[in-house]
Amino acid sequence: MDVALARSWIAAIAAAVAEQADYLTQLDSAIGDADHGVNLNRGFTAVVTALDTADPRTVAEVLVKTGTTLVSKVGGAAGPLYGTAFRAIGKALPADSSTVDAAELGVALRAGLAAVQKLGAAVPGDKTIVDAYGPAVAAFEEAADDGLPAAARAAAEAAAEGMRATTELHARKGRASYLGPRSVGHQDPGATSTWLIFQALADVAA
Amino acid sequence: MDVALARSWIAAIAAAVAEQADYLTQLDSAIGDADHGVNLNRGFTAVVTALDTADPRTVAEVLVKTGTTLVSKVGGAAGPLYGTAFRAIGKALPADSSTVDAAELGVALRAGLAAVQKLGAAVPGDKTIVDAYGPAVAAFEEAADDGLPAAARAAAEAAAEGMRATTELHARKGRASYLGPRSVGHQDPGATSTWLIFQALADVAA
Amino acid sequence: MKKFINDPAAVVREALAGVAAAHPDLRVDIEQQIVVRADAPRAGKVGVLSGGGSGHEPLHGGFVGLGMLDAACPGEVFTSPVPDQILAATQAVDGGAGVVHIVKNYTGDVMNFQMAAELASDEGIEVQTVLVDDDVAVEDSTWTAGRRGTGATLIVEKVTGALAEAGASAAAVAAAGSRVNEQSASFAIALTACTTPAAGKPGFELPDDEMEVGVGIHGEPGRRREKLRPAREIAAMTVEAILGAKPLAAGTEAIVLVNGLGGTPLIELYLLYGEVAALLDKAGVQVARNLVGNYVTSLDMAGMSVTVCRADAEILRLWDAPVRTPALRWGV
Amino acid sequence: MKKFINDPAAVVREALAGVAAAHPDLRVDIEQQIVVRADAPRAGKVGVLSGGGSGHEPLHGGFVGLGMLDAACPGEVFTSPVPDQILAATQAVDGGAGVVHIVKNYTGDVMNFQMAAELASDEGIEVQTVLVDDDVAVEDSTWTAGRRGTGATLIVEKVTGALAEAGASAAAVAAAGSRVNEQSASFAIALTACTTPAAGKPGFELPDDEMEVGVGIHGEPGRRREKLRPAREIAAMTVEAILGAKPLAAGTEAIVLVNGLGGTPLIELYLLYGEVAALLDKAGVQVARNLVGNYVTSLDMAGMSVTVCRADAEILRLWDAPVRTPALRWGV
Ligand SMILES: Nc1ncnc2c1ncn2[C@@H]1O[C@H](COP(=O)(O)OP(=O)(O)O)[C@@H](O)[C@H]1O
Ligand SMILES: Nc1ncnc2c1ncn2[C@@H]1O[C@H](COP(=O)(O)OP(=O)(O)O)[C@@H](O)[C@H]1O
Ligand SMILES: [Mg+2]
Ligand SMILES: [Mg+2]
Ligand SMILES: [Mg+2]
Ligand SMILES: [Mg+2]
Repeated sequence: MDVALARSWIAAIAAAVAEQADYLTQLDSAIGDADHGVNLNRGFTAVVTALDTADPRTVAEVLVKTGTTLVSKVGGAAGPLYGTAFRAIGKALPADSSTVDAAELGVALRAGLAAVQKLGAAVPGDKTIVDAYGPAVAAFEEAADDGLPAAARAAAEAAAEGMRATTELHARKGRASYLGPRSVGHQDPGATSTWLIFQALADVAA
Repeated sequence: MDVALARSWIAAIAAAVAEQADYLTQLDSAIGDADHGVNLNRGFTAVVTALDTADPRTVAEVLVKTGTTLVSKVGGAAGPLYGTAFRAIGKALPADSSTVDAAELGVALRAGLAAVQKLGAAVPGDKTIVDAYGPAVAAFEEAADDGLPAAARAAAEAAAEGMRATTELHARKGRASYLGPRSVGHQDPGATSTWLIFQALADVAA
Repeated sequence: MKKFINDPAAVVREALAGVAAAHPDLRVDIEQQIVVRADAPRAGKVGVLSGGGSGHEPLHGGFVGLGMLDAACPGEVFTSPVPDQILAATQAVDGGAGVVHIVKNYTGDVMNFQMAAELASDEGIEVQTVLVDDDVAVEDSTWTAGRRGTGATLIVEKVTGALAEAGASAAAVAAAGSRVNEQSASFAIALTACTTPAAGKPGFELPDDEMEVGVGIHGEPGRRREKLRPAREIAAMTVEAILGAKPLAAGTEAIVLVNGLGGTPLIELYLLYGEVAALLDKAGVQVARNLVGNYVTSLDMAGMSVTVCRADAEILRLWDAPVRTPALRWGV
Repeated sequence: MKKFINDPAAVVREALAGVAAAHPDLRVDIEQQIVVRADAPRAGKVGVLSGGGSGHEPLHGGFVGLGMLDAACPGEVFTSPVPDQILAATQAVDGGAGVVHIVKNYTGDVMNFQMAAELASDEGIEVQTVLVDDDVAVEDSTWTAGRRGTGATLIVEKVTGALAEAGASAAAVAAAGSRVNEQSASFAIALTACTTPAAGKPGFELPDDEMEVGVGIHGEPGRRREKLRPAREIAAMTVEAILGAKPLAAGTEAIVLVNGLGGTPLIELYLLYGEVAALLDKAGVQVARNLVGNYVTSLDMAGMSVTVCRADAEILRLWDAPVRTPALRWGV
């Protein structure tokens, strides 16, 4: 992955989030407060502008800038979580090389997951971002030797599966947890946006 | 009409108003504030109790008591208007005779109408109580020579016709007037309750 | 019907029981349905009272207290109080200097208050009446019962209450109230109908993309129905109607009320206030004081009204005077 | 969606413009989305600020002023503010004596405020955080994100604001806030869902004869759905839940808030207050102070919450201290 591909990834996320904003918001309406799509859309729109202005020189810079912008534009739970994730991913990458390979990205994605879990204290099965992100990173790592396109495809598929599996889960973190057992039967909005992020990576890496 | 018949009349009004309270309120909902049936029902319920307590000795007393009670229990436009009407009817009757004939009642009903118009300043065609009351009194007077049952029946029929004719009128008095031309097409609640009053008279006099 | 009530017929009395429990500094007579200041009557002080149907809370009971009303007599929902009730309130606040009745211009209110004034006069109490008819949606013509009394009632009550507190005569208090009324204009727009407890369903059905323009505060439909428009255009319609009916010379000071009809949240009222203030500014009107909130309501109706009152130094001074009531309080 | 708005994405900023126009005595930075007291920062005075998603008005912006908050930072509708915004507000109220953040316990709020506190600390500002989690509908277990912060926030803001005004240290102010929170319990019931401008339709559909029990203030469904019941039984459910979670010994004094969620008219809230007061009285609780109205809302949701705060002499003294804000004012 070079800077151009990293920026394509972010642009693809922004496009997917814009397109799916209503869908994400409706998912959040069922078990949350109906703002997830709007929030991410506001955030990634700002990220695209910020990247245009900053014109980062390394993949690491692209991702740190993405994270920083998300933190300062999104708010809610998703802002700090995704913002911290992208910052951690960027910071885990080689600071000065203009390209990174699949293995390096795998390590960085794992660091992003760790940051999300450190901040939000969610474990697998809590019906959160982690339920899509966790399987996605594992699949990415496993397929890293086959190169970025294959690893990204595997990660997107695993994220999708994790996302779908959240439907049957009883939420223990985030707003959905307030619903108790009534959270069961609804797909988690955060897990859904996580899938969009990995699907965007698969699309641009293909 | 003797005291017993006068009290039957009031009891019949109370029964009719109770039965039609929802209907009157729905009519008032369309062009007013949805309280006409509730108001009159509260009022006539109180009148029945008040008459039981007061045990009036003359027809005049029955009707004055009815009016006084309506004034102090109904509120809104209908309370003062019907209250004043019944008081004026009672006061126009011979004060000491225990029965009144149709001609005397006709004169008294006319006095009631005058009191309503004096207080409310409505003229025929304004889409109010007057549009049922006016024709009813005229018909009553015309048939008074045929005795109370016939006069009351004629009055009830005329009231019904006047009531129905209010549908096409553009209100100029009361809350319905605020709607302007939109008041057209709805039957006036007050004219409707006036019809109930004359119909009750026809029923008990028959 | 979805309401926090027990029995539709008992709503007013049970709400009054809540007022009594919440405000031990008011005297609430639940039987008579009157709310009275604890220190009333005060010898030599003009009593100021108002009343009308319930369903407009905090109007009027929420404005009873120091510097505003001495008493309120709430009728049943949307039903003006009865003469006995008004008389009882009048007697309760008569300190020998006369009593001012603030009456919103509705047929029922006018007749019941008039009867009560006659009864009071029979008992030797001098009653002065201030008729409030600020709603410019209703053209004052032979085709209507006259303009309705709406948002300006609050300003009339504040100003007359302050003047009475300061020891003015009944005639002076009433004159100030009438002046506020003459200098005020209001206009309202609703997005939904309200539901009275007695009727149990909304007074009218309004499609999702329509609004009622020129509504009153009794749940009746407005003067006309229009397509729903952005807040900016709604504010413009409202301000135009108001300034059209009662033009204000550039530089004039005003008290402005952006009022919710009961079901409209504050965030929307503030957004509207921003639009209204910008429009008035453009028209050269100086907003000297403002109030944003649900003050003169129509049960759960989603809607808003704007009231603009031309204010001179005396009105502003009386507006600023201390007031201590459940719904309006400052300076004390 | 029927709202007085222009553009769903601009609601918060446009409402802030209205706040700025209505309250010239507050400093409103529309770009940064912060509302600050005109006299902030005051050297040596602890700054008290709060924030959270918008849609709960008058919370928090309506509580900025003398004796209460020094600043509020409203996020987008139901979205906690971002760290930069919170930092800007923190800097704006830092008079060198530290700043207290009042944070309602939601994942997003907690994380964003924590990040802001770290940024502030990097700049040498001491931040103390009071976490409000009074909603006893959510059992505090491993199955939830913890209890939500709801109605008690108002009481925490009032008490901490008064203490800071009196010159207390940041630690003392925060401790008092935490004590109020620990001594408070709230429970809410909704009759309708609210509609966020962004979603454009109600969060859930509730049949005409059902209510959501144990709702929060973000439009989410409650803990369970039940058949609609009379106000008396609803009040009883609420009071039982509150006293069940935080029992009060007979004779205990309390501050009680009967709060509307935005779409419930005052007449219903007073009726409910009457029921709640009677139940508390029966339970031996002495209601020392009360507040009835729409204070901590959820846009246009028809619903209500009850908050009971065990109050000692210090809390009552701070509650009674002068306050001058758009939505709460007394003693000044
Ligand atoms: N502690 C947590 N750890 C990981 N993800 C979380 C956590 N809490 C919430 N989330 C995710 O955040 C999503 C909601 O994000 P969003 O709607 O933007 O924020 P908010 O809940 O503040 O409105 C949830 O669907 C869930 O996936
Ligand atoms: N000035 C008037 N003269 C005669 N009847 C009137 C007048 N104003 C109103 N009414 C009658 O009163 C009826 C409404 O009564 P009601 O609903 O009880 O009072 P309110 O209008 O105060 O709610 C109207 O339908 C009309 O017939
Ligand atoms: Mg959300
Ligand atoms: Mg009516
Ligand atoms: Mg009425
Ligand atoms: Mg949110």
